[in-house]
This record gives sequence, C-alpha cells and structure tokens, in this order.
Amino acid sequence: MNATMLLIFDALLLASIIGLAWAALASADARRSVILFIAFGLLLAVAWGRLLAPDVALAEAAIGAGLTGALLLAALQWQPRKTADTTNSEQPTHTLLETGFRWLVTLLCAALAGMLAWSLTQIDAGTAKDALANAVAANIDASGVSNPVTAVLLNFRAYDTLLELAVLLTAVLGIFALGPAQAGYRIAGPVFSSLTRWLTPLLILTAGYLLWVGAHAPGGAFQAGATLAAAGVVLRLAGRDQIGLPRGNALRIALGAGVGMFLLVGLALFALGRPFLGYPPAWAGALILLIETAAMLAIAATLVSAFIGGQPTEEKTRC
Amino acid sequence: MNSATSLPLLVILSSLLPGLVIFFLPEGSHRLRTTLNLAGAFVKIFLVGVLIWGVFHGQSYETRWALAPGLDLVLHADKLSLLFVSLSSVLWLVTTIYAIGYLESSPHRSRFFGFFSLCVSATVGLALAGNLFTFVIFYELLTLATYPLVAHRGTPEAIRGARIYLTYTLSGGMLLLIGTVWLYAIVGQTSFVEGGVLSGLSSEYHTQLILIFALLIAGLGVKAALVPLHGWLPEAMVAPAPVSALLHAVAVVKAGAFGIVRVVYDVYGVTFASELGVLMALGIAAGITIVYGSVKALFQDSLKKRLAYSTVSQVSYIALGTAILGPIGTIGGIVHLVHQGIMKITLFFAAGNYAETLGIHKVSEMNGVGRRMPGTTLAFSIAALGMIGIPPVAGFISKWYLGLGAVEAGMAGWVLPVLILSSLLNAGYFLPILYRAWFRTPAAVWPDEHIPAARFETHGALLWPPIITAVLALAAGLFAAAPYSPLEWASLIAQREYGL
Amino acid sequence: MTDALIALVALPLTAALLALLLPRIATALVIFSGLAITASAIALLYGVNTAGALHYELGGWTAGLGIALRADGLSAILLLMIALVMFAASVYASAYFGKASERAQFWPLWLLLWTALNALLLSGDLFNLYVTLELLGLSAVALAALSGKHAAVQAALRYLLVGLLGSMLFLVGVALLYAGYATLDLATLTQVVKPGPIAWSALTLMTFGLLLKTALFPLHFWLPPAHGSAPAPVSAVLSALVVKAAFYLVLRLWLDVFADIVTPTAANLLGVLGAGAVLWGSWQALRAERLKLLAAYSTVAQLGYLFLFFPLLLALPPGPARDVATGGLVMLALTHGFAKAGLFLAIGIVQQRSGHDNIQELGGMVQRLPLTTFAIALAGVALIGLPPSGTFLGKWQLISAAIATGQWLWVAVTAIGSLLAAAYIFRILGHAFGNQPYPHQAVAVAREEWPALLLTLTATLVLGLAGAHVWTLLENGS
Amino acid sequence: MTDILASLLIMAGLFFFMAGSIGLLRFPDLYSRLHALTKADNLGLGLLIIGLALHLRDPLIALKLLLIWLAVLAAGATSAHLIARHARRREKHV
Amino acid sequence: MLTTQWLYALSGCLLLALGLRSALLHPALLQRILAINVMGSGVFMLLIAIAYRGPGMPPDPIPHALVLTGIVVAVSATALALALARRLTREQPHD
Repeated sequence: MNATMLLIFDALLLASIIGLAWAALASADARRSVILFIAFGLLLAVAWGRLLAPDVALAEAAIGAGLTGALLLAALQWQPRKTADTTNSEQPTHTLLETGFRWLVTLLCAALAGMLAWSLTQIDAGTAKDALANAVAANIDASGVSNPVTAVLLNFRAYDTLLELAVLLTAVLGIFALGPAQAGYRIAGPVFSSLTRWLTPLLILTAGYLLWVGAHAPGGAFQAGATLAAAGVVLRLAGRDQIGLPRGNALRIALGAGVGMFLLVGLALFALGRPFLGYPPAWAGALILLIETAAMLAIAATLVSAFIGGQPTEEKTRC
Repeated sequence: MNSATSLPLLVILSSLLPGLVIFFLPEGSHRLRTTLNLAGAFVKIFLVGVLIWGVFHGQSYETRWALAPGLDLVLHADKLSLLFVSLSSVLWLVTTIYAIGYLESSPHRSRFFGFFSLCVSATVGLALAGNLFTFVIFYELLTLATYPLVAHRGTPEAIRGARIYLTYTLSGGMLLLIGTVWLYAIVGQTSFVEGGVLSGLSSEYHTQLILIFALLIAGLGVKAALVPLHGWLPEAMVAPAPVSALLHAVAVVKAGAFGIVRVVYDVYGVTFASELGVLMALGIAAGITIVYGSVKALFQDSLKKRLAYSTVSQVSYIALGTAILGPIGTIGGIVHLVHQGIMKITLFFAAGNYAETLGIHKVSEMNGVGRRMPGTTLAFSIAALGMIGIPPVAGFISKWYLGLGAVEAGMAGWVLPVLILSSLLNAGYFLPILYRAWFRTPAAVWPDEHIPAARFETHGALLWPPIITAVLALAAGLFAAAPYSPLEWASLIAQREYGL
Repeated sequence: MTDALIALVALPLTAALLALLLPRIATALVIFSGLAITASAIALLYGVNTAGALHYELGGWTAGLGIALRADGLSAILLLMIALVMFAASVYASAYFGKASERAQFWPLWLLLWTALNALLLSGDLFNLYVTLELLGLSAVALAALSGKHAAVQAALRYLLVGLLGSMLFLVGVALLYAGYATLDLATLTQVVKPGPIAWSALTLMTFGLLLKTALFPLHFWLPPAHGSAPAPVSAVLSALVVKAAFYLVLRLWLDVFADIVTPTAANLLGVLGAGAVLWGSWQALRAERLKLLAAYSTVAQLGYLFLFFPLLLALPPGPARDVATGGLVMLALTHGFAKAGLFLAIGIVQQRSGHDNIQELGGMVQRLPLTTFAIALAGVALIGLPPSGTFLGKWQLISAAIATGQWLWVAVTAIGSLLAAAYIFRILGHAFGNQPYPHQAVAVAREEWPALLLTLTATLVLGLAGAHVWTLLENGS
Repeated sequence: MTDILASLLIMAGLFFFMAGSIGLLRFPDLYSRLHALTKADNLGLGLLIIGLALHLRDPLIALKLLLIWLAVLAAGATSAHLIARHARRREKHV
Repeated sequence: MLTTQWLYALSGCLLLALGLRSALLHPALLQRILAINVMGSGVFMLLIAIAYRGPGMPPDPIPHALVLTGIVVAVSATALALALARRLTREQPHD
C-alpha cells in the first residue's frame, strides 16, 4: 500500500463522510437523517482508525454511532416523519428576507471554514507541537498504565474525566426529572430472543475485556461502559423490561458510582497528604482500574437509562 | 472615633435610626412611634446646637469614609451647612408635631413616618456633604425617600404625581451626576472650600467648566424648580400637607437651591464663576423664574397650587442672590434660604389647617375664615406679609439685601425691576386672600367641617406649629442683628467667601 | 490555603452525590455543605488577599501535562458571590419546593450547578473550561425545565441547543490554540500566544461562543423565555450567576490571555453590542407584562453595561486608571448578581402568594407583602444604579472612564439606560403603592423573605458602603 | 505465496460486497434486496476475514476475526429475519 | 503539516461549517440536534488530525483523550436534548 493509494483512500473516505453528513442534514425526513447519521458515525470510526486513534475509533463506534444511534432511533417513535414547516421550507417559497438570511448564514459558515483553514496554514511544524506528547511519554511509567490515552484520561487529566462523569450524571438526572421511562417493547420472537440469549453475555464479556485491556491497549471504561450499555439496549429491544438495570437506590448508586469512586480515591489520597487525585505510582494501576470499573458501571447505567428515556418504574410496563 | 469625627454622622443617625425602627412598628403603637419621632428630633436639635457652638469656636467636624478609590463620603460641618442643618432640624421638629396631628387615624402611618425620617436624614446629609460626590449621593437618596411620601395616599392622582416628580428629579439627578463625574475627571476629588477650587485651572478648561456648570445647575435646577424645570412641583401637591410643607420649605426645593449655592460659592467660587460669565446666565434664569412663578400664582384658585407657584418664584431669590457678585447680594441670597423656609412652611401649615378643619381648598372658599380660625389666619397673614417683603417680617430683610447687593454690583438695572415687579405680584396674590379671610363675611356653612371648634379652633397639634413658625419669621426679622441670627451667619459666610 | 481550591469543587460535588443517595436528609445536607462552601470561599478570598494569586496542580502533575486550578482576586470575589447567592437561594428553595419529591429531584442538580460554577471560576485549563461549560449548561437546562410546563421545557430545549452551539465554538478555539501552541494551560498560553490568524480566529470563535452563552444582544433571544419560565430560585441563579460565568471567561480571555491580541476596534464592537443590550433590554423590560420577564430583560440590559467597559478598558493604559475602571466593572457584576438574585426570589414570593406575576395586578402589594416589596425596591435601587448601591460606584467609574477617554457615546447610553431602568422599576412600585385591596392571601414565610431581603441589602448597602474593599482585593489578589 | 492468496481472497470478498451493494440498489423489492445483501455480505466478509487471517499469520487475531464473522452472521441473519417479518406483517394488514 | 493532516483537518472545518449552517437553519428539531453532533465530529476530526504524526509515528495522545471526553459529553447532551424534545411532543402532539 503506497502513499498515493492511501491518499485515494483518504479522499474517498472523507468524501463519503462529508457526503453523508450533508445528506443527513439536508434531508427533511427525520428517519432518513438518523440512518444516514449513524452511517456517518461508523465511517468516522474508520477515519479515527486511519489516523491511528483506535481508542477514539472504538468510542465513536460504540457511543458516537452505536448508542447515539440507538437514542435517535428511539426518538423516531415520537418524531413526526415530516414536520409541516419542514415540507414547505424545502420549496423555494421563502420571503426575500428569509432567503437573504439563509444566504447570510451560509456565507458566514463558509467564512468560518475559510478562516479556520487559513489559520491552519499558519501552524508551523515546530518541535513545540510534541512538547506535551513527549511529557506524556516521559511520565507514562509513573502513570500506572502503558496506554498513553488511558494515562492522560485517568491520571494526567483525571480531573477532566471526573467532571465529564459529572456531566453524564447531570444529563441522566435531568432526564429523570422530565418524567418516567417510556413503555417497553413487545416481547421479541424466538429468533431475536435466541440471538439476545447469547449476544448479551458476549457483550458483557467484551465489556470486561475492554475494561481490562484499556490499561495497555485501546479500550477503557468508556468503550466498556458503552458495550455494557449495548447489552442493555439489546435486552430492552427484545422486550425485556428487567434489563439488568437496578431500580431505586441501587440505580442511584450505580449512576453515581463513577463520580463517587473518583472522589473517594481523590479525597482519600488528599487526606493522606498526597495531591488531590495524585496516585502513588505503585498503586496507580490498581486505583485506575478501580475507578474505571466504577466508571464503566456508571456509564452503562446512565446510557441505558437515557435509552429507556426516564427513571425505570418498579413494576413491568407493557404497551 | 471621637466627637470631632463622629458628630456629623450622629446628626444624620439621630433621624435615620428612629426612621428604620418606625418602619417595623405595628400601625397601632401610636405612642411609641410619636416618642421615637420627637426624641429623634430633639436629639438632632441638641447635636446641631453642639455643632454650632463648636464651629463658632473654630472647632472642625468631619466624618470621612472611603467608598472607592478617589471617592470619599465626607460629612463636614461648616457655617453654610450649619445654617441649613439648623433650619431643617428645627422645622423637622415642628413638622413632625404637625404631621402627628394631621395624620391622626389615617392608614399606614408607620410607613409614612419611616420615610419622613429618611427624608430628613437625607436632607441633613445633603447639608453636611463635604464634597460634590457626597452631595450627589444624598441628593438621590432624598429623591428616593420623598417618592413614597408623595405617593402616600395611593390614589391614581397620587401615583401619577409621584411618577412625574420622579421623572423630573431622576433626570435632574442624572445630569448632576454626569456633571460631577466630569468635574472629578478634570480636578479629581475636591472638597467644598469657600472661594472655590477651580480658579487655578488653565484657561483651556474654561469651555468644559462652563458646560459642567450648565449640567450641574440644570440638575440642581430641577429640584430648585427653576423655570422651565419646575413642572413637577404643582403636581407634587397631591401629597399630604406636612409633606408639601417639608418639600417646599426644607427638603426638596431647598436642597436644589442649597446645591446651587454650594456649586457657585464652594466649587467654582463666585468670583471665578462671574469671570466665566455663568453668573449672569444663572441670574437671568432666576429672574425669569421669579416673575413667571408670581404671575402663575396670581391665577391659581387652589390655595396649595398658589402657594406652590409662589415657592417657584420665592426660591429663585436664593439663586438670584448667588448670581449677584458681592457680599451683600450673597448675604441676601443665603439668608433667604432660611427666611423663605420659615415663612413658606407657615403658609403650608395654615393651608393644611384650612383643608383639614373646614375642608377649604380654594381661595374662593376662604371668606371670613379669619374669624373661625384666628390663630391660623394670623400666622398665615404674617408669613404672607413677609413673603411680600413688608417689614419687620423676615422676608423684608432678604429683599433689602438683595436690592442693595444688586446696586453694589451694578446689576441694579435689571435686578431692581425684577424685585419690585415680583413684590407687587406677591402682594397681588396674597393680599386678596388676607382681605377675604379677615373682612369678607363667612359663608353660611364651610365646605366640609370635620373638626368642630372646641377649646381651640382646631387640634392643638395643628394649631401651634404655624404659630411657632410665624413667630420665628417675625423674630428673624426683628432680631436680625442679634448674634446667631440667620443674618449674622449669612454675613459670616459671606465674609469667608470674599475673604473679608 | 490551596486546600480551599479543592474544597470549592469537591464539597458541592460530594454533596450532590449524597443528596442523590440520601434524598431524605438532602435539605439539611445542602444547608451544611452550603455553609462549608461559603467558608472555603471566604478562606480562599483571605488567602488570595494575603498571598496573592493561588494555584494548585491537580494530581501533582505540572500544569500543561496536568490541569491546574487557579484563583486570583477577581475569581475569589466572584466565588464568594456565588457561594452567598447560592446559599441564600438554597434556603429559599427549601421552602419554595413544597413536595419532598420535587426537592429530591432538585437538590442534586442544584449542587451540580454549584460545582460547575466553582469549577469554571477556578479552572486554569482551556479544555477543562470546556467541560465545566458543558456541566454548567446541562445542569442549568435541567433545572430550568424542572417545572415541566410546556413553556419551560420549550425554553430549556432552546437554551440547551444555544448553549451547545456556544460550547462547540469555544471548543474549536481550544483545538486551534492547541494546534498552534501545543498547550491548554492558560498561564502558559498567556506567555506564548502571538498575534496572528490562529490567535485571532481562536479568540473570535471562543468569544462568539461565550457571547451566545452570556446572552449579549442580539444573541439574547433565548434568555428571557428560559429565565422567565424557570422556578424562582433557578431563575435567580441563572440570571445572577450562570450568565456571569460566561462573561467572566470573556473578561479573562480579553484582559489576560489575549491581552496582546485584542484591538480597540474589536473592543468597540463589543461596546456597541453592549449599548444595544442596554437600550433594547431596558426597553423590553419596560414593556414587559410579567414581573419575571421584566427581570429577565433587565438582565439582558445589565449585562450590556458590563460590555460597555471593554472599549474603555482597552483605551486606558494598563496601570492604576485601568485597575480602578476594572474595579468598577467587578462592582457592577457583583451588585447585579446580588440584586437580581434577590429580585427573582422576591418575584417568586409574589407569584406564589398571588398566583400570578402580572405587573398590572399588583395593587396593594406594599401593604400585604411589605418586606417583599421592600426587597424589590432595594433591588430596583441597585439595578437603576442609585446610591448607596454598589452599582452607583460602578456606573460612576464607567462614566468617569468614558469621559476620561472621551468616549461620550457610552455616557449617553449609560444615562438613558439608567433612566429606563428607573422607569421599569418604578412602574412596578407605582402599581405596588396603589391602594386597591390586595385580593390574595399574603403570608410570607421568613425562610422565603429573608434571603431575598438580605441579598438585595447586600447589593444596596454592603457593597455600596464597603465597596472600597473590592478594589483593594483586586489589587492584592493580582 | 500466502500473501498473493490472501490478497486474492480479499479481492474476492470485496467483489461480493460490491455485488451485494449493487443488488441492494438495483433489485426491485425488499425481499430480493435482503437476499442479495445478506448472502453477498456474509460471504464477502467471510472471504475478507480469511484473507486477513492469512495475511496477518497470528492465530489469536485469526480467532478474534472469526468471532467477529460469527457475530456479524448472527446479527445479519436476525436483522434480515426481523425486517422480513415486519414487512410480511405489514402486507397482511394492508 | 502533513498532507494527511491537511486533508482531515480541512474536512473537519467543512463538517463544522456544514453542521453550523444546519444548526442555524434547519427547521426540524431532530436535524438541528444532529447538526450540532456533526459540528462536534468536525472539531474532533480537527483535533485528531492535529494529533496525527504520520504512519508509524506514535500520535499525540492528548487530543485523543480530549476527543474521548468530548464524545461522552456530546452523547450526554444529545440524550438530554432528545428527552426534552420528547417531553415537548408528549405535551403537545404534532398533527
């Protein structure tokens, strides 16, 4: 595989990515947009892989395309296929003002792209670029993991991840505040059920594997959590309302687990006279695994709760 | 914190604290409220007495508190401020007594007296302000404190009057603020100093200084009711009588006039101001206002409205005095600050009595009221004669010094005509009232008599205040030459101003 | 001292978790943690005042590789304001939300919002700022939608989309800066950033995104519905704190990080938008039918004043003159924070007592809800900028700086804006003073009335009379 | 030697994918499209995976690849079944 | 910058612009939400292109970590947005 072929591959990939994005956003039909968007997400994952970002590729496939896709598809249930204003907005029946506005916005967006491109030309290939990358490489041994991305996520910039888990928590609490979960689906037929019967354990297994491997290879809490959530989604689709998602207090604990464990570790270390979230190198690996496990549970619980669209009710629901 | 630094603050607190307490008193606790009011008033008078004595003996009192870099809140007792402080604290006492009688059994008294005290505190603070920044603060506070008093009755007219009052005063305040900030931007923080602080500035600033003067006077002119900024004053008549009395004699209108005096004498310096040529403009504005107010008063049948327009004209005597270069004119202007206050408050007390006792609101209803209410009418007559400028009442002194000052300053050419014309007009709108009151036969039945003639013609609390103030007005005229008399203070101030 | 930095983030976050797990004792929890947070904010302020700007490297990694928390005089003061306002609003909310189920949903989100505010003010890292922005946005939206009413949910959704748009633009700027300077640490960036397309486009994008979030005219369209339909305590902190957080970032970027990049022309543009906000916002507030909308539009206007300072600060040379003006800016922000929060709480009382907040129908309020009316009046004094409020000192500096730099346009805008503010405030009071019989049951609980009263008193008296300390704090903490 | 074989297999796999996609686009009705897609893709993927396994020469990876193929087979089959059944139901109702 | 970086970075900018345009103009709510996600993907692509160091070279891990965080934040926001939108339609069904 020589450079030109790669270039062609890149060109094709990017062309289709942009094309899909365009098609997804241009369409007035919600279902069509969503499906195109999921395809878009999958191709993005390929792109990340191409750019040697396997961790991101996994996350994109699992979360960006997978769970976001699931959420969007679930949203289609109540989304009108074509909203009234959509249809007429497609026809060129704009007042002059509207047309002018559309053109203005388009021009601004073009200008934005141009401005960004221009500033990108100014980036000199100096050595300064690698300053932080080198710093990571230099400190990787002290980080307790060998996968640099995990090292950054859970050690060097652990604070970001802590707040990020807080964001997840906020989102799910916000969703809960909006009302109870949607009603479940019809119990699936034999074929689908038999699939779920062995797919679910496989997914759980994969999640565990991703979590474990994250320390030294692509993978980690987020990918694992998403995979675990996928299992929940599959069960939900198969009509099982008891989708392994705990209820009441247990659920709240699961949702808060990520943030909780993070805080627990961070504050404990702080109390022991170390900096906040400053793991002792000897323990770093174990502590990170501990935090990641909790985080995985939290992420899975959060995403599944988001998918079922509210606080799961105690009794089984049917429609 | 020793007396020298705390006394000015205490003078303000003596009315502020009772006011704050009164807010939280239940309507019913009439006695406690009255006690607080009077106690505050007496304490204030006592403290002011101490101040006067001290300042007379060269002691200096100043409270200073930094609010921001380069912006100090300064309360300073000098002769001019003391003149105004003593006026307002004495008249506050009288008005409080009057108001207690007037508002008996009317609703929301706690609210009323609370804001009443705040209003006086603001006035006193304004009098004691040691620099323009502080002055502006209390100027705006005064607006805030008076709004609820004007709106007190809560009727649509009251609300409307209050809104108009507010529109005028807040706009004026904004002009004053901008002018002050501009001045600070040029000269930085400056305290009030006799003789002014700006004369040192190089001439390239002069145009700016003229503009600033215009802004300041416009801002102050609103409260001082200089034509054409006087529109709010007749509207504010909807307020209860004690409020009108306070507004016209002590608080609002006087605050504007006092501010003009401060700006001319202690910021610009009268000599420098006349060099800038702004004095003449001020004088002409004052002259126009004097005549205009008197003419309007002539055609008002509503007693309060007539008094209101007479205020418009009378207060401008003070501005006129400041516009006249030379110690004698200055004395005339400053002393009128006091004299007009005493006389005008008497008139409003009397008007309030007529309304409250007999339901008389119009001049045309006053036939023979002098026999029904001799005490009130006597007080009214004394004050009215004083307003016209008939000796030996205080008003005569003011006009005499103003005229003399004009001659001395060589402005006789237009000031004297103004004085004479306005005095004639004063006579024109006061004498008919006196005639009706004393010599016409009373109507068979008063419009709305609801305080029967008992031991007195009306409630004691309503009767004595006007009599006291009338006596004061007489005394100020008769004993003008005595030490501590308003005239004496005014001449002391004038000497300092002109460095005599 | 630096422990306070950690405490300010860890305390509310921990409390949020506990409130989630133990809904029964959540209220008490909130009050206690609120006290603790306020204490740490005071400790931080003290530390900054004595030792100057503080910073803490999380995880012990040097800033750049790791993330650093930073605090100087400005952030410390704002953090204390956040603590006080949030605490007062918490006390109020404990009475406002009657049902235990409501509180169980409210408290965790509330504390997450608090976390986000503190984290944002303390963050010294560009990408971390992005995360805090998102945390802030999401928690704010969730709270705004809490009532579940159609209007509220609709407004919240729009709020969310606008917020996401804003943070996306911010993130592009972050990416650009990383591409150009390979650092996310603000302090480092301040050293290395040079004028050029990267810095310009980055600043443009970030500023634009933040202006969306801080609702600067004409990007304010989303604010009035969102703030007008949220529960009272939420509206209070949305108007008083959340928009300020975004504004704080603009200030940081323009005056610290990109100090060498910003040009007077750009600052003038911000000034023009600010002027538009002042005039348009005040005008809309004057025409508003409902108290809450009035308050929301007045927020739009008051934010405009803050942006009027940019052209002035840029025109003043760095040094005492600029510091004094900056103090004025901070003073305005503080006073508005306290006053507007108090105003919204008071409005909440009116709304709950009388079942509506139509300005036309407030007759007799002054008799039946005297303390609440008083609070509204005090807030009004602060919003207009009359003495002795801190706003008066702030506006004084604004006008003074405008005159000193000969930019008379801003003087005119300030004057007109203040008069319009007076008009809409006294429009309320005029109706409140009317002596129509007040038809509604009007017993207010102390737990509701006192927070509003104390907040507005802080804005009018404390900040006005003790204002000088703000300037010294800013100076010592730099 | 193996490399050539591997690339041949990959080529073949890609060809089947191509065929499947064309079928998806050209065939008249849903059932035939499903038919084309699932058949061709499963076969194509299989060939592709064998090719890759040969190319990489690592039993562990080969195992993983096989696992992926099985999962895709099952998922593809199931989804095809669900879609077809859904379509049938709809026809009945109409 | 390498050609590959260029390609991907520019496509990132393009996606950003595309997303922004639809986020502002598209009449339908769902597509607006999608548009914001597309914007996000554009930024992520920019970041990852920046991190790329050419074939065989280890890329800069920090942008990767940032993007991971970004993806999770994006999905949280999307979930909340969809929940709000659902609540709206539940309150007031389209017709």
